Amino acid sequence: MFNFNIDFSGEFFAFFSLAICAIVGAVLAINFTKVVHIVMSLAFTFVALAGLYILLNAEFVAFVQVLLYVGAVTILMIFGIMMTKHDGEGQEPARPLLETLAAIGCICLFGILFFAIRNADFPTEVAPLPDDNTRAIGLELFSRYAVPFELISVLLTVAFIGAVALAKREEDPQ
Amino acid sequence: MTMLASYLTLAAVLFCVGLYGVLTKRNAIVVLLCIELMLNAVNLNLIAFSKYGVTPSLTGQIFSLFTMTVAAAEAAVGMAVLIVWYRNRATVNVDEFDELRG
Amino acid sequence: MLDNVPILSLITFAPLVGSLIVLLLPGQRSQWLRITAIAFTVIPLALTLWLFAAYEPSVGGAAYTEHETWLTIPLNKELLQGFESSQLRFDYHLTVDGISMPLVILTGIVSTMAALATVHIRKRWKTFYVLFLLLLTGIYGVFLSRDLVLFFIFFEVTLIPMFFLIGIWGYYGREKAATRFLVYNGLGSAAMLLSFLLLIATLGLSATDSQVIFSGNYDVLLANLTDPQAMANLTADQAGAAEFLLNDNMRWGAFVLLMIAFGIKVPIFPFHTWMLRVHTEAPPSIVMIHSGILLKMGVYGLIRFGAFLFPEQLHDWSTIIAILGVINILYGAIIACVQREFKLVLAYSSISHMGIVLLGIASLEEVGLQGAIYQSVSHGLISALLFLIVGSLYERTQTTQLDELGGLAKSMPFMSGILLVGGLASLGLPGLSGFVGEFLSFLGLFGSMKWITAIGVLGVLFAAIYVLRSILSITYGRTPEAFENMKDARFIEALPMIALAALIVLLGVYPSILTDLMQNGFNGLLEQLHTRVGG
Amino acid sequence: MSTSFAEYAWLVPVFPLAAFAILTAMGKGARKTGPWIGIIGTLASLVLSLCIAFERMTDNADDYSKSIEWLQVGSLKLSAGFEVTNLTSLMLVVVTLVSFLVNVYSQGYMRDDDRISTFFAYVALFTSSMLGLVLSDNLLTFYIFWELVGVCSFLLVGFWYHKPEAKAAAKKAFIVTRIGDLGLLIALLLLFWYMPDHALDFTTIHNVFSTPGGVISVGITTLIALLIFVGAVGKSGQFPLHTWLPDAMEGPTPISALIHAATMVAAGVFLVARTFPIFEASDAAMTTVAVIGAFTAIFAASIGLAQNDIKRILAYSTVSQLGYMMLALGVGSVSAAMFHLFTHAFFKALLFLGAGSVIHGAHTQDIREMGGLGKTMKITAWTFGIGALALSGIPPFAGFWSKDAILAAALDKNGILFAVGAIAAFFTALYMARLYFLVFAGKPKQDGHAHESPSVMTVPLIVLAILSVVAGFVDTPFKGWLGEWLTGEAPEHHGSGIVMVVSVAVGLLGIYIGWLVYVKGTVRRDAVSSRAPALVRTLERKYYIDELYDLLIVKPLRSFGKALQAFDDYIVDGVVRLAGYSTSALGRLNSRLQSGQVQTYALTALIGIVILALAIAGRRFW
Amino acid sequence: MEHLQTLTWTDAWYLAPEVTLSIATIVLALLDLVLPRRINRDIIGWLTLAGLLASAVFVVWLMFDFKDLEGAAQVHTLVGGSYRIDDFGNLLKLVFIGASAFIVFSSLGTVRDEEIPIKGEFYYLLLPAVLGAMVMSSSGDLITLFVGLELLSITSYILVAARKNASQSSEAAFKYVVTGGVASAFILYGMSFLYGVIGSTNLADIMSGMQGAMESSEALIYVSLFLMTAGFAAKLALAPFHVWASDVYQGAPTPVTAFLAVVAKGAAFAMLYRIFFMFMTYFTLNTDGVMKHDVFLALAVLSAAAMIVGTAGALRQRNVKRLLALSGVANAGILLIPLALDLTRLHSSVFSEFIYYLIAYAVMNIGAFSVLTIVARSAGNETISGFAGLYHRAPWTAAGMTILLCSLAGLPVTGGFFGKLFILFATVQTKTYWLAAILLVTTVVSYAVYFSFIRQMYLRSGEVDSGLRLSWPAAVSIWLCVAGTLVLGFLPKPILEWIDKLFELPFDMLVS
Repeated sequence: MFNFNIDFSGEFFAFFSLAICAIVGAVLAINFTKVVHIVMSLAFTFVALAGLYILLNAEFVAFVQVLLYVGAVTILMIFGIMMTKHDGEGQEPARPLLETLAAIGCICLFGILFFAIRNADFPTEVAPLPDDNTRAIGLELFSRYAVPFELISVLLTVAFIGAVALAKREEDPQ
Repeated sequence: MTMLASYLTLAAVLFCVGLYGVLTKRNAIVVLLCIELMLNAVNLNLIAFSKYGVTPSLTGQIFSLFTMTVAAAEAAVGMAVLIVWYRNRATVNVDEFDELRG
Repeated sequence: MLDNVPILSLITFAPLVGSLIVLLLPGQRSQWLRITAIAFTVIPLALTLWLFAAYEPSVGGAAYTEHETWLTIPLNKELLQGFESSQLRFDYHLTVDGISMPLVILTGIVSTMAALATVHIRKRWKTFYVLFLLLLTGIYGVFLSRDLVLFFIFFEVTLIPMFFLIGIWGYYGREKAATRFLVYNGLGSAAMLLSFLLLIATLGLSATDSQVIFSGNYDVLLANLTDPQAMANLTADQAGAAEFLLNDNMRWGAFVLLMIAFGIKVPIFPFHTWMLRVHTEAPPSIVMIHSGILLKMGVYGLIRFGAFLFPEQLHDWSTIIAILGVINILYGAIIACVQREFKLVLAYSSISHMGIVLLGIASLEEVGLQGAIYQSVSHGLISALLFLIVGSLYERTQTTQLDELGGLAKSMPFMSGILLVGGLASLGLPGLSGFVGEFLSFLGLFGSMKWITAIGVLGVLFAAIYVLRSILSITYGRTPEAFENMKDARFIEALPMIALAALIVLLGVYPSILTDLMQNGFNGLLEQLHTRVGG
Repeated sequence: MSTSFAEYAWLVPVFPLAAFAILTAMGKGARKTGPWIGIIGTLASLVLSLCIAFERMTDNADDYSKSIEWLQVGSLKLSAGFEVTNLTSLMLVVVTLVSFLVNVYSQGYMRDDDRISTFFAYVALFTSSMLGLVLSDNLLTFYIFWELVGVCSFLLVGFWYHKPEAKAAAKKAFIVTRIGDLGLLIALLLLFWYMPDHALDFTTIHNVFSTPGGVISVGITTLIALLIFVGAVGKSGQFPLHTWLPDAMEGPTPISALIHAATMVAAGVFLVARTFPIFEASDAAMTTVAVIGAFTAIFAASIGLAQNDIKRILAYSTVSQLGYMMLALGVGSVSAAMFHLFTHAFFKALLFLGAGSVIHGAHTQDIREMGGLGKTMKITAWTFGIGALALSGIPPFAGFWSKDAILAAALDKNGILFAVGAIAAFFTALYMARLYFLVFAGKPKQDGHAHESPSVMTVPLIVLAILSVVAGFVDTPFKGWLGEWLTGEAPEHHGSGIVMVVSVAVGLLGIYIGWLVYVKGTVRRDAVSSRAPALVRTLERKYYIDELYDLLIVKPLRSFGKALQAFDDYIVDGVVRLAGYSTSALGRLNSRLQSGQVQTYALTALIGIVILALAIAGRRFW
Repeated sequence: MEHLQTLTWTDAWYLAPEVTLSIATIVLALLDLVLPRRINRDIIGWLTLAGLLASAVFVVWLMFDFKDLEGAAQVHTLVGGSYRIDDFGNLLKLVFIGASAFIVFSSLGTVRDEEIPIKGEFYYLLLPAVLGAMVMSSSGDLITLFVGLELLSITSYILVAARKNASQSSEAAFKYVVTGGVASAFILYGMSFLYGVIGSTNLADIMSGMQGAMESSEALIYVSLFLMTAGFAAKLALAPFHVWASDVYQGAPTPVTAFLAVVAKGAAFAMLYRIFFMFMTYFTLNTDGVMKHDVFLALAVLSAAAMIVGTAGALRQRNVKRLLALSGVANAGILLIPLALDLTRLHSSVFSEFIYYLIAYAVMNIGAFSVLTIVARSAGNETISGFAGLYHRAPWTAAGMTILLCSLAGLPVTGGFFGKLFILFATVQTKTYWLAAILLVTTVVSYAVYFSFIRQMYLRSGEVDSGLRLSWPAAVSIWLCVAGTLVLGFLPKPILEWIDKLFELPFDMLVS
């Protein structure tokens, strides 16, 4: 079943290098112990993913990815790190049972996924996507996906209000 | 192996790595980040399908945009919660979240 | 005379009304509460006796039926083929016939006596009487209702008041006993419900042109059972008709579930341990109800649903049931012989006596079945009487340990005498009611299973042993000093004792008073059995 | 005669029942009037019984029976009724007469007892039940009264409830006889299902079993007969169920006379006589009855030799005499059995009442503590002597004739049975002589407290003594009519001279030896006990039967009960508890899982879904 | 671009309930900012209630509006099916709004400033949460469903953390964030595969494209279903995905716990039914293959596990909120049963079984939580012993609680009883006897759980002797819940007939 019938095209080469980056970033993140390192390596993965999106003709999404993840989420996390103390850093207590079981679970899950992916029978020809990626997305968003779009605005508002409400310090009642 | 399968496999790898991170990392912030990684894997899936799927469409990309937004909101709220907790307990280690148990 | 009076509903719900009235009375006036409660146990008793007087066995229960549609619940309409919709129908259906009649009367009598015996209750009268009356509604409902779901609901209704009555007014281990009671009986009810629903979904089927109706009405079930062809015709032209029908496996499943459900209530070995605790922990007046009536709900269920709905299965299993009966008899009796606590003696003796009932049921002969009912009624009266006395004794002596008691005949000759009467009735002395039930049950089974019956008869010997051993060690022997100056029964205590003892004698001397009631009760069953099993 | 007394026979048990009802209703208030109510009740019965009996003797009337439907179940009918035959009318007279005399006697004997009215109530109830038993026309009714007399016996044995011995004896009496009752009950069930039309009345039983090659197979017949006999064994104190009867002497002495000598214990004999056709239809059953009867006769008599309690000696004598009756039945002579029953009722009642009088006077029951009472208690001594002679079978007293009839019947059947009977007769004479000489002869051993009983007690003694003398003449080998009257067959008296000679000889020999030992002192009293102490001890301890039963039956049963109790507690209930515990263990496991570690939670979930997917989907792909 | 449908003003009418809630959220947020601190934030609570009721009025109005139209036009779909106004959604919306309204109402007057410093937010943030729940019950598109789910989830995270000064609250919230996030990721991952093999996120398209997808990549559909199952199981707290629930329920403020137990769970069910019922119907109508049975079986196993674990866990639990969480686990298992059963000719009343029990569950749970709030306050802790002697202190409240507990235990004659009865009847009709047996046995074991309260209330005497202070809204809502429970028990007929009349399986549930 492991018949990797790989067509070494240019796209594949690009994919392969970006994929390596993404995986390396992710795996490093898992192995690092210092939080900042972890954040940075994950940011690296996010960027690699943005590259993959471009490969997949999703330029707008790639742009948003960089903006949102590298720009917003990572920064948010770094703020978080700065606001909290990390005394115990670098000395993760060994939880061998948890880690072993987690590894087994994840590997099994991956096995199942991989098996299903290998078994799937995908069409080979690829229909072209609209050229003007951004515009097409915009049109769809405001027509067919208008309801979720509106909802997501509510969601963001709520998240914003909520985050503020939670994070702000209450003044002393007196 | 088609390109699609490669993308999907990559996404699966990232998803599982993210999951492993969620399960094992001690620092709460890292746990939140690993969730983001899982969501990113999903996004990769969606975008790959959007190009190579049965009926290629922009839907996948749009879906991933929603996902990202949601993920960001979730990260923000998660962070806020974490900060509140940190104020009370002065730690961000997940294994010290054990006041509620039994 | 009774044609236009919904007498069955009156009987069933009079206690409920009483319960509500008690709820509205001021809680400090214990006397008012007691009188009201007793009044509302007497009302159904009076109605029952009226019913008894007007009952004609030849008509069966047909004269006293109340039947209304209670609930119709729309089920499916989309995927049915050939019908537009289906619905689930539960009826409000009360009927009394020769089989339930004796038990209804028993309920009336024992509940009244138990209400009189509540003088021992020393706290929270109001709650007590509210629950007590609620319990009675459940019991009457069980014996009268002829819709499976209605029956189940009444059956469950008895559980909750019992939980409280044991749990609040019981002795030391009351909470555990109450919970054990609830869960154990709950499991029985669960098995019953599953079986009932299985029956409703298959046997309860009837149809109009456009609608399939799943009914819980006992009559519908019985009709479908006796005439399976009609049901087959009903579903013959429908695709997947087999889905509707009750196949053999389902039949057995439903039957076994019913056996378990009612077996727990009866209780059949090895499902009996819960009732030991109830016997020892519950307050005496409640044990009177429990041992006197509630156990009989199991017997009633076994006959009404086990024997009448599944005569073939029961016939196939009759040897097993008979063996279980014998196990009950001997197991209960032998253990009763070595108990040191009087209430446990009585508890195990109940197990033993219920074994005799099983023998009667296993016979599938009219004699045996009537014997089973007779034995139920008789045991109801006897155990009510014995626990009544236990209550009065405990109130005075503060113990029911056989080793600590003794010589009470000296200070309490009356109660000792009545206790002896009850004990003798319990060991099956002719001339008292216990004998008739035992004899008829043995007689019924002996025709088909001689050896098993003969072994079962041994129980009579052990009964003599445990009854005499325990009663003599209470009443005979030297009187401990502490008991020398105790007062005999007060009038209020003596009244129910005398009444119960008199009834026990009456039933022992003149059994026709009950058997005539049951005369036509089993015709249908036996006919069915003979046509289907072939003899 | 348009109506006969027999039609009113049902009234015979009703009188005492009414007396019982009145006495119960009056409660403790009837100390004075109570005895009279009892006496009047039994007197009425006695009168009516006598009328019935005389009517039957003179008219030779047909049996009269009448029954009502007691209970109908479907097509099966159970009836209750009464039947007057010669046999029953004889029994009616015996029962009512003894009962009446005992009532009279008790008025004196029980005078000082607090619960005298209760006593009379019980006696009345007993009399009523016993009469009901006698009158029953079918086996079910018979069984009902059979049990009732058992209960009355139990009540009266345990009358002095505060005495632990009385309590134990009452319990034993009831339970041991119940073993027999079980046999009867099963026999009843068997009969019900095997008899044509489920008939249980004695007439039909008689007809069915008398028909040769009848409808019921020999095996079943034997089984039924033996089961009935088990009932009789229990009630009549035959070996091996005899142990209760001597213990039952804990009851008041009049009760011993009435129930445990004259009437109730004879019910077993009466039962066998009543259902005799069943036994006749089975040789095995007959042999069993004869053997058990003979064995009991000699066995009990031998025990009687070594007892010291006056009432116990009489009790063993009763057992022994009942054995004679059974022997008679077993060898096929109903008339002899009933004749002995008849005479025995009088002289044994006499002996017991006499013993009661002795106890009343001497305040002890141990014969070794008595002596010389003959001087102070003349009437008692004389009447007791008559009774003893009757029992010993000395002519012309009643016992001689009836015992003679039995021995003759036995010899006719089997020499061994006869020999056993004769030896038993010797033992009987010996222990009676011992008893009589120790109690009435010799020097007084007490400080002259003994005094004669009041006339209310002695009059019954005299009446009974007269009866003990004359009763035997109703059926002598020379001129007898009782046998024919009872059985309706011509008397076949095998009364050979040998039997008479032997029986008189052993009787006299016994008395003579007794005289030698206990009066003359020629033979030392410990002559036997010093040479064979084991034998004597065995006799004193009644062959260790009680101990044996305790060891073989009671103890194992108790241990078995305890074991079952443990089984119930730890296995049956244990499974229930285990179910409860395992459910809560699952709950605890869940609590352990909720460790507070969110990552463990997620891990649990992950493992859960992986397992679910592998398990369910895996079925398809692998 | 000819296919582009856009949102019109007419469509906005149909969105009136949702729009109302959105506007109310914004307005109240602004109001909360503007209002001076000294003004009691209860006013926000009342206004929240008003917003909810207004929304409910619109829902009802829409339902009746449809009734005027004949036949199939009962369903209105917006912009190509991404949003659907049908009776499935409407009925569930009513349940969600009603439940939330009860929760808000009963917490008015019992929520204290020192406990929840962000009281204003606490009230009005319930509105977007309900909005999310409504969206989940009412959309025909995976994206919309997902956004609704996240709207509900994220709002819930905030609400759980509302007791800012209590570390328990934020701990619970963090646990909820982590499990909720992972669950969302799983659901999303499953959705992505579904999208991939069919090419659309629209449920109707998915239904029609299933045939082809099944042929080409059955395994992926499998994986997708299992990933979604896992995600939903975690959201619903089905065993063994339930472990978070106890912690979160315990840490959250009690009204929020009630909200999570009822509305969040109900909404997750709504979404699960929306997606999975489609599969079920598809499998039933088009295949008789293994996959159908596998999916049914997986759900049935989850349901059984939930019932067993929930009940057994609750048996040992002394903390009432944790106990109710575990009871919620068991009840989630029960609510899943209708879906897990075969869809056969005899059994297609999946929805009425589900919603009837959901209503009963909502009513009894909210009632129980309301009582708990008061009792816990008076006792000072949330353990079961706080109920000790309640009968002596507040007999009526104890009586009400008893009825609620009977309903939870499934004893007649209560809503819980009939709810379980119908579900049980369905299991019997489809001959899934093992599941019926588990349902029954766990129900009986749960007697022990719920009667342990009753034991405390009636059989023990408590340490506190003073009466119970009951704010009138709490009292009213408790008694409304009790009344509701009894009405559901005594009059199931009109309710079920109404549901039956409204609900048409092909239109309201199957997306076409």
